[in-house]
Amino acid sequence: MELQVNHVITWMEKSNEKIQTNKDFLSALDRAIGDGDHGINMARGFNEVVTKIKETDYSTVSDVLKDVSMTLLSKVGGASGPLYGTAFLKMSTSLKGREKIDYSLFVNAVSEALNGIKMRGKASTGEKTLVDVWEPIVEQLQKDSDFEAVTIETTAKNSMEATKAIEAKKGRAAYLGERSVGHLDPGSVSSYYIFSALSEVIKEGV
Amino acid sequence: MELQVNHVITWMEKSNEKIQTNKDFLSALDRAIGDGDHGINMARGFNEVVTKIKETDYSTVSDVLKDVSMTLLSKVGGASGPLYGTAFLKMSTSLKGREKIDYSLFVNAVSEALNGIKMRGKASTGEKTLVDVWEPIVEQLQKDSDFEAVTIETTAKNSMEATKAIEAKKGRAAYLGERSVGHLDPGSVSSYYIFSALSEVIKEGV
Amino acid sequence: MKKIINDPNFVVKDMLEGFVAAYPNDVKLLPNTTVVVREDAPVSNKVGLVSGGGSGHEPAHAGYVGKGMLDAAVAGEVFTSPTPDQVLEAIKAVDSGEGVLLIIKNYTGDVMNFEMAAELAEAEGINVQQVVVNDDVAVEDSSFTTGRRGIAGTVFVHKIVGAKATQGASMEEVKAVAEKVVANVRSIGMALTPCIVPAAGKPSFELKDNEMEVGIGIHGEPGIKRTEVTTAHDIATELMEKVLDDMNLKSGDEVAVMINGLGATPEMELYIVNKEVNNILTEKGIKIYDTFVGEYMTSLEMAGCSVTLLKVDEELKSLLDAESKAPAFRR
Amino acid sequence: MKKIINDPNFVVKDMLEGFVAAYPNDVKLLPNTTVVVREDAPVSNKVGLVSGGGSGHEPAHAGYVGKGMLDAAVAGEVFTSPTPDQVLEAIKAVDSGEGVLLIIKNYTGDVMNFEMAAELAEAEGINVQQVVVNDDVAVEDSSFTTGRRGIAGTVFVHKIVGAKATQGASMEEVKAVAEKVVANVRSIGMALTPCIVPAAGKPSFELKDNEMEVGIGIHGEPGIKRTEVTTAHDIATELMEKVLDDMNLKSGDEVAVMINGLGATPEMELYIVNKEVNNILTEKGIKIYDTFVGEYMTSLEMAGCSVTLLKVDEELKSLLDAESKAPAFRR
Ligand SMILES: Nc1ncnc2c1ncn2[C@@H]1O[C@H](COP(=O)(O)OP(=O)(O)O)[C@@H](O)[C@H]1O
Ligand SMILES: Nc1ncnc2c1ncn2[C@@H]1O[C@H](COP(=O)(O)OP(=O)(O)O)[C@@H](O)[C@H]1O
Ligand SMILES: [Mg+2]
Ligand SMILES: [Mg+2]
Ligand SMILES: [Mg+2]
Ligand SMILES: [Mg+2]
Repeated sequence: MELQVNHVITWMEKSNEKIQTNKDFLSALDRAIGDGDHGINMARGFNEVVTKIKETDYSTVSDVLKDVSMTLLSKVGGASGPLYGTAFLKMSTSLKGREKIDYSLFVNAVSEALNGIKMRGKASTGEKTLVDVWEPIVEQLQKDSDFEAVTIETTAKNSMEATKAIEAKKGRAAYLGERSVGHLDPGSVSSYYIFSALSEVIKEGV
Repeated sequence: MELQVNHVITWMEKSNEKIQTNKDFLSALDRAIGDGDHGINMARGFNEVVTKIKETDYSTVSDVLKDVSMTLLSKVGGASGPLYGTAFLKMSTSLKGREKIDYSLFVNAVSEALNGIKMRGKASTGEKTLVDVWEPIVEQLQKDSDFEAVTIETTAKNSMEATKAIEAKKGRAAYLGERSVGHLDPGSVSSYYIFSALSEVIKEGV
Repeated sequence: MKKIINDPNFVVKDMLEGFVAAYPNDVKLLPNTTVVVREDAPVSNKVGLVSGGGSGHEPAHAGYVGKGMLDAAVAGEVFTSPTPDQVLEAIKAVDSGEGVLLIIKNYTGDVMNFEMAAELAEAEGINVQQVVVNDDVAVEDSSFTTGRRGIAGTVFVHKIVGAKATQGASMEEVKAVAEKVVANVRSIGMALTPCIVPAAGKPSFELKDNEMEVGIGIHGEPGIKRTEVTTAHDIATELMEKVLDDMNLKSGDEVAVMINGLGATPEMELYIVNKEVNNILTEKGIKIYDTFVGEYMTSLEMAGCSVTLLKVDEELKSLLDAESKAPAFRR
Repeated sequence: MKKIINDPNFVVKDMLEGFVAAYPNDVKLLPNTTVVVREDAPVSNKVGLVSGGGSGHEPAHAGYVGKGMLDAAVAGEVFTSPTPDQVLEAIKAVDSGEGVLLIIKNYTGDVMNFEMAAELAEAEGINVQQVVVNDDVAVEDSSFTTGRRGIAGTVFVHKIVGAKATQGASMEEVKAVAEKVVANVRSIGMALTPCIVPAAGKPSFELKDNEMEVGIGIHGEPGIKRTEVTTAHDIATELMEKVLDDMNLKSGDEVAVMINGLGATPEMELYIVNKEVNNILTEKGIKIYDTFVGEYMTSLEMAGCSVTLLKVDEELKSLLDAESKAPAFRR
């Protein structure tokens, strides 16, 4: 099994669909403990991503991911823009020049993405940020030995739900302190959609 | 029958009571075709009038009326302040130095007040202003030969009610043009209270 | 009613105290009055300028007191014209012997109260002249009725007349330029939501969730019509049509533009309106000499805006550009 | 949602076009960006100053671009920090070779986006430094979390740092004075009503008819507590207590005061708050060097205000007094 250009494009399209569908939900989550724009930001960014990668011809996976990164960086803004932008940039860099991605390259790329997020956001696990989805995903990917639709979906979903119990220490929700407990982290929910989309791509056959 | 200092004081007290009771009603009328402050303005002014004349000793009716005038002028503001202020000032002037006022002096004083209102407001009958109460009152007073509680009350009431049908040509309601038709003129209603109070004073025995 | 106030009956007093506390070197409150005057009043060899009106239009009028603009502003109760005794105090405080010009917005109450004050001042030997501003094209201009209201265009009168007086012009010259501004300034407003007079405690009118009032007065007086809220483009087009219809401007003429917020409208929206107004004028070949966007003549927390055009010639341009130290109009 | 806008997705573009249309001789919009720069940028022999952030805080930040203040302001979407590519354009447009200082409000998004832009600019050989403003005492000051937000106090940073840079100071000196202002400025806000992000179409939070939120953020982030609306006196007392608790001022110290409206609050109410603040400071023997009352850092049409104190010394006083030609802060 290998990830190719068309898979990555489908991954982004599916991510976009989920984000557009749940735009208001993401904003509502952000209204509760942030500033209410996460759905708007992500929907604007991923809409541009899909437009961009559909109108471009790619020969390498890394080029697709580079455009995803640049588009998110320049269209999302807020906290999530640089974080997702950095994540996809790190993936692109670690896969530089590759047309097809085997599992170990893929795990390495996602792990680099996580490092990028943590570096950029100066956040670590347990601070109610999207790190709380990306870190468990990397750990799970490292345990598995090939693309597994189910474990990706389950891990992303569980860790996203687990953010509810966490007290925010980073990002806008941190201003709320204890009052952030009991609310899902919006960025973790959008990250869940992205991994859920990946899981579907895998299920459809990588 | 003669009007004396204590009668004028009671007249102002009764006027004030009616105005305070109907403060919100007057403002509501003014909200419909003006700026909604007529009740507030009149209530502020007459409250001060009563305070002022109660704490002062008077030997002449003209001095009471002078204080009424000055208080209204400096406390009411808006359109009604200078108009009522001028009305009472003209009465005071025409009764200068008098301790007791017989009917003909009284009619003359109210007629002077009307002239003052018309001069100050550059308004004439039928323009939906307080002239539309004061002018019929003066005409009625000139017809009667002594203080008549009933004709004063009836005339003031009828002419106040008749302002409903008039299209405003002066004051803030004039901006509305035809749309002012169907609404009572707030200033005519407050004038009605003042003449209704006068009627009660007469009834109680001048 | 949600307001950051103390006793609703003392908002004017509290506000004026807070106002002079903010600019103690520039303005002062005459003791026991609602009159704000320049610290250095009366200014010798200068015609004194007094304006004022009901409160609730902040920064009008006290915000326009200062070097280059007014010498005094008289504050009435909220939306209620000030009384003659207060106006008289202002006149006396700013007369340097050159006389005092009253700048009055055309409302029956304002006109009568200022006129009575003028009569009293004249009785004390002061030369008092007056100019009445009536820039609101939402109202039919008729000499048989009250005529047009004075709204945001009044601020241009303050600015330009202030500059003229500062140059040491005579009463005659100052009054002439005031009348010139009045003749060349036109405005119209619109509202999305009403405002609440503190002492009344309830909105002065009501608008449905999808309604706006075109031609609103700055005290919430009803306008020309009530329609569905449209886009900034359509709103600007409608307001400008009314103003331009009344002005007889030709391609090549120059105007100063004021986009005035009525109180609750975000500045973002005022700039969007300015974009549209700018486009309309540019298309017609009318040159924009200068633009003023912000809150100049408000109606408490009303949401909405007004658009003002002032046709300018060389004289008005140089007076508009002149220095002003008034807190709400620094140049 | 009642707003005077066109397409909710283009409010920022429309606003910026309307903004530069108002001040064509002073500022320009870099083509195809959301960056407003001084007409004469880059100014030679001057450290460039760039600030910015989400839109919806007008007149921040474009209103502070001009001689004596910022060289460029970068506008993000409403309440969303601008992106690195836009900030980079601003940096490149204002760098005269003396380097560029970024003035960033302390929000994760702003910090990250500006930092990425700085990295990109450094890669192009530009000396980029940054200062992060965190004046909001409503948030606990902890190095383990995001820390305090930057709110209205940022405007004092723009003013004072702008004056310093205008004097031709080096990057080191400019940055030092920026840090001095940050160290000496504290603010806190409160809201009576929420605001509505145009693209969202619904209020960012809800308050009951008798409720206010103390310590509100300028994007509607929840504050410290929600209580019944009290008087201006009690509100000012509570806000000042929080600010003073954090400042360690002694009798005889001097401060600059800013009473900032959040968008829908009538200026009348801001002056009433100023009266109360003035009384509190005077009672404590703290001298008020200067006072600024108005809308400086808003939250769309939120009703409410913030109070900012800046402790000033001789250097800060003279820089605060220096000339500014920025449209929203004329001195
Ligand atoms: N320092 C950080 N590290 C990692 N993720 C963060 C950090 N700060 C915020 N986030 C994520 O960003 C999300 C908010 O994104 P968004 O609402 O788009 O930006 P903003 O907070 O600027 O409005 C949060 O839910 C959180 O998951
Ligand atoms: N020119 C005028 N002549 C006579 N009465 C007038 C004139 N203009 C207004 N009025 C009266 O004043 C009343 C309004 O008073 P008020 O609401 O206190 O003042 P304002 O209109 O300044 O708010 C009107 O109802 C009308 O009766
Ligand atoms: Mg957000
Ligand atoms: Mg009225
Ligand atoms: Mg009134
Ligand atoms: Mg945001």
